[in-house]
Amino acid sequence: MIPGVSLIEILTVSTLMFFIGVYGFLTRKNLITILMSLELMLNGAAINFVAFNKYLYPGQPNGQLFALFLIAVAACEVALAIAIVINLYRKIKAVDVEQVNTLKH
Amino acid sequence: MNMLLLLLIIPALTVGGLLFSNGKRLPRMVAAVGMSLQFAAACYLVLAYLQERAAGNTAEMLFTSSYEWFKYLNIRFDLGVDGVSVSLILLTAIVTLAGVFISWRVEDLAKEFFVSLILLATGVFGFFISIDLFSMFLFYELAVIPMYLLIGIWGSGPREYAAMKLTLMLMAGSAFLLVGLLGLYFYSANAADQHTFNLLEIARGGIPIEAQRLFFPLTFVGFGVLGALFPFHTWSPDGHASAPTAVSMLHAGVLMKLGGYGCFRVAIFLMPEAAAEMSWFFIILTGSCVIYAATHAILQTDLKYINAYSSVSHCGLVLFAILMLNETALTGAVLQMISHGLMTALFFALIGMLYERTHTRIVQEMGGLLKVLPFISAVYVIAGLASLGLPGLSGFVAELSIFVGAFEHPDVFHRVWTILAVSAIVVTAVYILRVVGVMLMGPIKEPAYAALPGAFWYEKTGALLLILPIVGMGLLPLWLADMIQFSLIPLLRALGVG
Amino acid sequence: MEKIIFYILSAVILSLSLMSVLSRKLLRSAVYLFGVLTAIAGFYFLIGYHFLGAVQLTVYAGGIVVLIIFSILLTHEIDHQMPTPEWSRVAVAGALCVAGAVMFIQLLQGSLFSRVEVPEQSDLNTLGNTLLNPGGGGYLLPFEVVSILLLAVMIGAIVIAKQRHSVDNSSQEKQAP
Amino acid sequence: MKWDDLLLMRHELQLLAVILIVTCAEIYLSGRDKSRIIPLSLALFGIHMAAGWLWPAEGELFGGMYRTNGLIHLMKNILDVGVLIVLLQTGGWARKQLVPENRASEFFLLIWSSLLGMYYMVSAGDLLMVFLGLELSTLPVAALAAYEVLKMRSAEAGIKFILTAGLASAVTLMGISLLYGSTGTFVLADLGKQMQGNSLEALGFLFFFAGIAFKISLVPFHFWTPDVYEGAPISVAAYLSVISKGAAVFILMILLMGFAPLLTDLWVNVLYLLAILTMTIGNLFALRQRNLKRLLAYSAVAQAGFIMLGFMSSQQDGKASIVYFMLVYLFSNLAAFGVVQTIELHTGKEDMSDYEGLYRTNPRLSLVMLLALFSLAGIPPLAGFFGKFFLFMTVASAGYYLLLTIAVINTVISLYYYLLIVRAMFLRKSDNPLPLVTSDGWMRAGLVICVAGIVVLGVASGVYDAIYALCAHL
Repeated sequence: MIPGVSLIEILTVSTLMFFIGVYGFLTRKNLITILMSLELMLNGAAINFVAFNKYLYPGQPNGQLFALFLIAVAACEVALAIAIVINLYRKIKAVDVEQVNTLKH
Repeated sequence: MNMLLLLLIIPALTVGGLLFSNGKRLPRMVAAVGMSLQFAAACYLVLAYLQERAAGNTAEMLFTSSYEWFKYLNIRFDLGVDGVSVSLILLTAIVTLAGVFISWRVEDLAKEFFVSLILLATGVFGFFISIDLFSMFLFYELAVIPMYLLIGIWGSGPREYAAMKLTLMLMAGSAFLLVGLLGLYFYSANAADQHTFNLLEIARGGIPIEAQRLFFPLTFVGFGVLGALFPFHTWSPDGHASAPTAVSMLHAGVLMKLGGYGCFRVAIFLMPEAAAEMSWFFIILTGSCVIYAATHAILQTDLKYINAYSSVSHCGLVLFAILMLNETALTGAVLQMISHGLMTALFFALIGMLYERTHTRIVQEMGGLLKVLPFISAVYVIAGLASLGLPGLSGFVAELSIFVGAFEHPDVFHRVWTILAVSAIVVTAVYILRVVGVMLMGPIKEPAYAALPGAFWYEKTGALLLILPIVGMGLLPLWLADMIQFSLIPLLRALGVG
Repeated sequence: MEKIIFYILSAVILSLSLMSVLSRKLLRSAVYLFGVLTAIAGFYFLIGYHFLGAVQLTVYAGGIVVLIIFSILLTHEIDHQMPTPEWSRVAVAGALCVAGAVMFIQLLQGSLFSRVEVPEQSDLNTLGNTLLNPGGGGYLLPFEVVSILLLAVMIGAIVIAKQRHSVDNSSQEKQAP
Repeated sequence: MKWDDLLLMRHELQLLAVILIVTCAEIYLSGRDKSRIIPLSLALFGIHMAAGWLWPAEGELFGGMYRTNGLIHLMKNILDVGVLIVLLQTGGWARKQLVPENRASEFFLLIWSSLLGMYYMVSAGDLLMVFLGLELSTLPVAALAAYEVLKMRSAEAGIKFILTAGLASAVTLMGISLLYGSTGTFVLADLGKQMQGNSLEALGFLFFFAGIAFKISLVPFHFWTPDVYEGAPISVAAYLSVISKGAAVFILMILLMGFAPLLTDLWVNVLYLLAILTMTIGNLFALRQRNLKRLLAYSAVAQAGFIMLGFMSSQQDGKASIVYFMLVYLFSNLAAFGVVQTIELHTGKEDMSDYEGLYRTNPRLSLVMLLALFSLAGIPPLAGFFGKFFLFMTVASAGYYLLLTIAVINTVISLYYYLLIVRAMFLRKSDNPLPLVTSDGWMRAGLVICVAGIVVLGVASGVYDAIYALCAHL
């Protein structure tokens, strides 16, 4: 517990961060920036786990461990996504959504 | 083993045999043999049925047996027949066999043609022998879907459009039907307090009236689409006009009867109260159908369209009669189904034969055919006379019973509609006689017609198969009517008029 | 004191994430993201989860962001300027996110959170024991699953990224498991 | 840990063994013998699949992290059958395309690790395991979608898939964090007990559900489906449309029907709406498609809507209808994908117009396709009819007759576009039809299994009855 800081304040920060990430995901065109927006969303969720763990259920380190696993999974995701992006770049020399939209709707 | 299963096994074996018969001639032989056997089985069934009744068996359904299928949902395969289904099975066997003979000359993908045709027939047989809603529905859909390929591959004219329209409309009908059937299932309860699909058990347990009000229209319209219920009949003229001959025969002659049969076996029998309440609305629909289709038939110049509209009109009459909810009219309805089945199949067969020779179906382009094609023309005249209800032929008995039955209702509403429907008969006479006059009488229009070949043996066989029962029914209607009337007793009891 | 640090961290987190999402320069965006992740690590330290904070710093800030910057450098010129997104898109996304955030926060404020009063267990010992305990409340199985996940992703990344032109060439480059 | 405990985790351990053996084989086989990887992998996986049906057991491991019972066993076996068919259908492509590039074994390894993730997911006793299983089942597939590295649109499919997957997992995590905040536990069994049904839990579950809905491709979370299906290698699209969707449906079923009864009122309404949206929108979009892969993608979306109908009742019949439909759908859809794949592999054609007159040159393939499409449309006596019928029965048993009506209308719409393909194959004649395509033995085996499934599964009622009995306890 951080003296003087209530749970709801932390949750507000994490929620705002999550939705900033959503905004980025929706408006960005560059694949790498979309990926970065995803990271913001994931971190928002991670803060939630930690805050709940610390403030409400300190008996077990559950939330903390979940955040740890989350970080590992996020690393996997980014690594794979970047491999694909670089492969894509080798094909078309661009990483923007528009240029990556040859599949017709 | 139940005798009725034979009616499914023979077509199944025939289809199996067809799959292994290649070439142009072998498939038709296999199909003919198979369907002859089926015809024999149907005749035997009629005899066995009559014997059983003569021996004093008064059960609602004879030859019943029940096979467990999905045990947890209490879905069973229940078989059984009464007089109505027996006569319709015989009709189906006759028309199918005639259809095989009429399609003797199909050479493009002959194997596939006969497979689809017999699959269709299998669906119809299965429908008539089942007495539970699940297998009825299953066979109903099984009968509809081969139509798509039959019309689409071997049809003529705008065949793709007609096939798609027909299939989708019939499937939409069956979709509504499905809702109705599931509703019946979940409001039913048998002796062991389970939900059931069995017709007799549902009838015994009864369906609450609120549920009836909801599901009667769904079920009636669902079956009615196949029975050319106005305004859902529009698939019929296009479909019949584009279909190959044998398919038109089977479809108009047999498949459309599924609609009428389903309406009274399921919709009316299981939900009599709602039927009595709502019949007025459907009487208006079917009555208008009779008149509308008959007047449309006059306007047509294409033989197939004339006959298709005439079919719609006659099938409308069947539904009209069923909705009268009394014994005479119902008997008439069943007689009309059989009579129309034979007659319309015969018509389509003859139209097919004429088309093969003259390469036209427009009435005005033909003329004087009686002189060059005596057999075909003579049969055409007989079919026409049966169609307009000449005494001594099948149509007369059927239509007379319907109108007498309909007139039994004392109120103005029923009587007005009956008179309107009777007037359609006059219209029928107009178009039939006009066609006969223009097409068969008079001078020969085209010199080329003089050299047309007469009917081949297989065509004669097909036509005779259909014409003999027409004459037979006209001369001896009583045993058939008796058989039907006796089977209507449970239904009438449910309606409270027996 | 902690309160002030928390507010500073929050301000840093929020402003940098916003800038990271809005910036038109790709590389700057990544640097802002780095700032956000570091600030979050700071927050973990503040709350007393030192191990998690360290992991956040090394894996996230040190690993992932480096990977991202690496890929940016590989695929873009340094001063690459991204076009601004269209108005309609910004408006719709903005409205959606603001509405979502407001609803979310209101819901959170309205919820009654009841604290379970038990002694806190967050030292490294408990953490390690829980992580590798095969019995009740232990996280051994997830640990194994994550290791499989890492392996699978590694295979995937290598297969996609490795160059191949002909058979002979690739059999020498072969390095998958 | 005792021997019996190992038996409980049999599926996972077997699959790990298969993975290890193939990895070793990959190391020891030299360049020229690499093509032997394919028969080896298929044989090993076949054995694994067959062994999976033996000794169903029930129990928990790792302090409740891992649980299994008869139904979960069955789910894994269904997934196994599907993967086996997918792999059989991949055989020819792998030999032709992957072996020369020396990437065949990795393809198998990735599919298997994804399958392993699904095993863990359906066996999960804890939200962490659900999440990890979800990720493990998704991420390798992203690599698979981008597998045809030389094709632009494959890379495109890969990136689209991994970005949507990332979004889905972020949303899922947010949901899980809220559930944790409200209940203080990740253990599924406790979760159900701790829930109070407040709005926070509802929101958390909604977010969590959204993450899974991505995988099932429910509208409005379906937008990635057609692009990824079109761009990815066909067998991967088939895998996505059947296996990955199936696993997600199973876990949703376990969570909703097994653990979270308090949420019932909420999720029934949500699923009601989503089912309608998914069926209708999937079908309407499918009507416009002329590329068969895209058409099948939208058809898969629509089918997902039908699956949702089974969730209308959490009684035994609802569960049984879902599991049964998944099994039936697996055979039907894989048959359709198999035919499309065969033709694409040999001729490179995948448009509906290319299929005109196919029956005249390729009668067998056309018949398989006909059966598959009719089964998807729900025409008796094929298995698809029974699958749909039982789903409809579930809806009717819960009394949702309006939903039922919408659903049956949707079957008619779907029939229309399936018939368009039939029209192209059977009704049309083409001046230059596709030449006779001879599929390889693997593909043929795969298609034969599919056809057998389509024809037999429905009429043979024992299958459904067995599933129904297993659904008694979740």
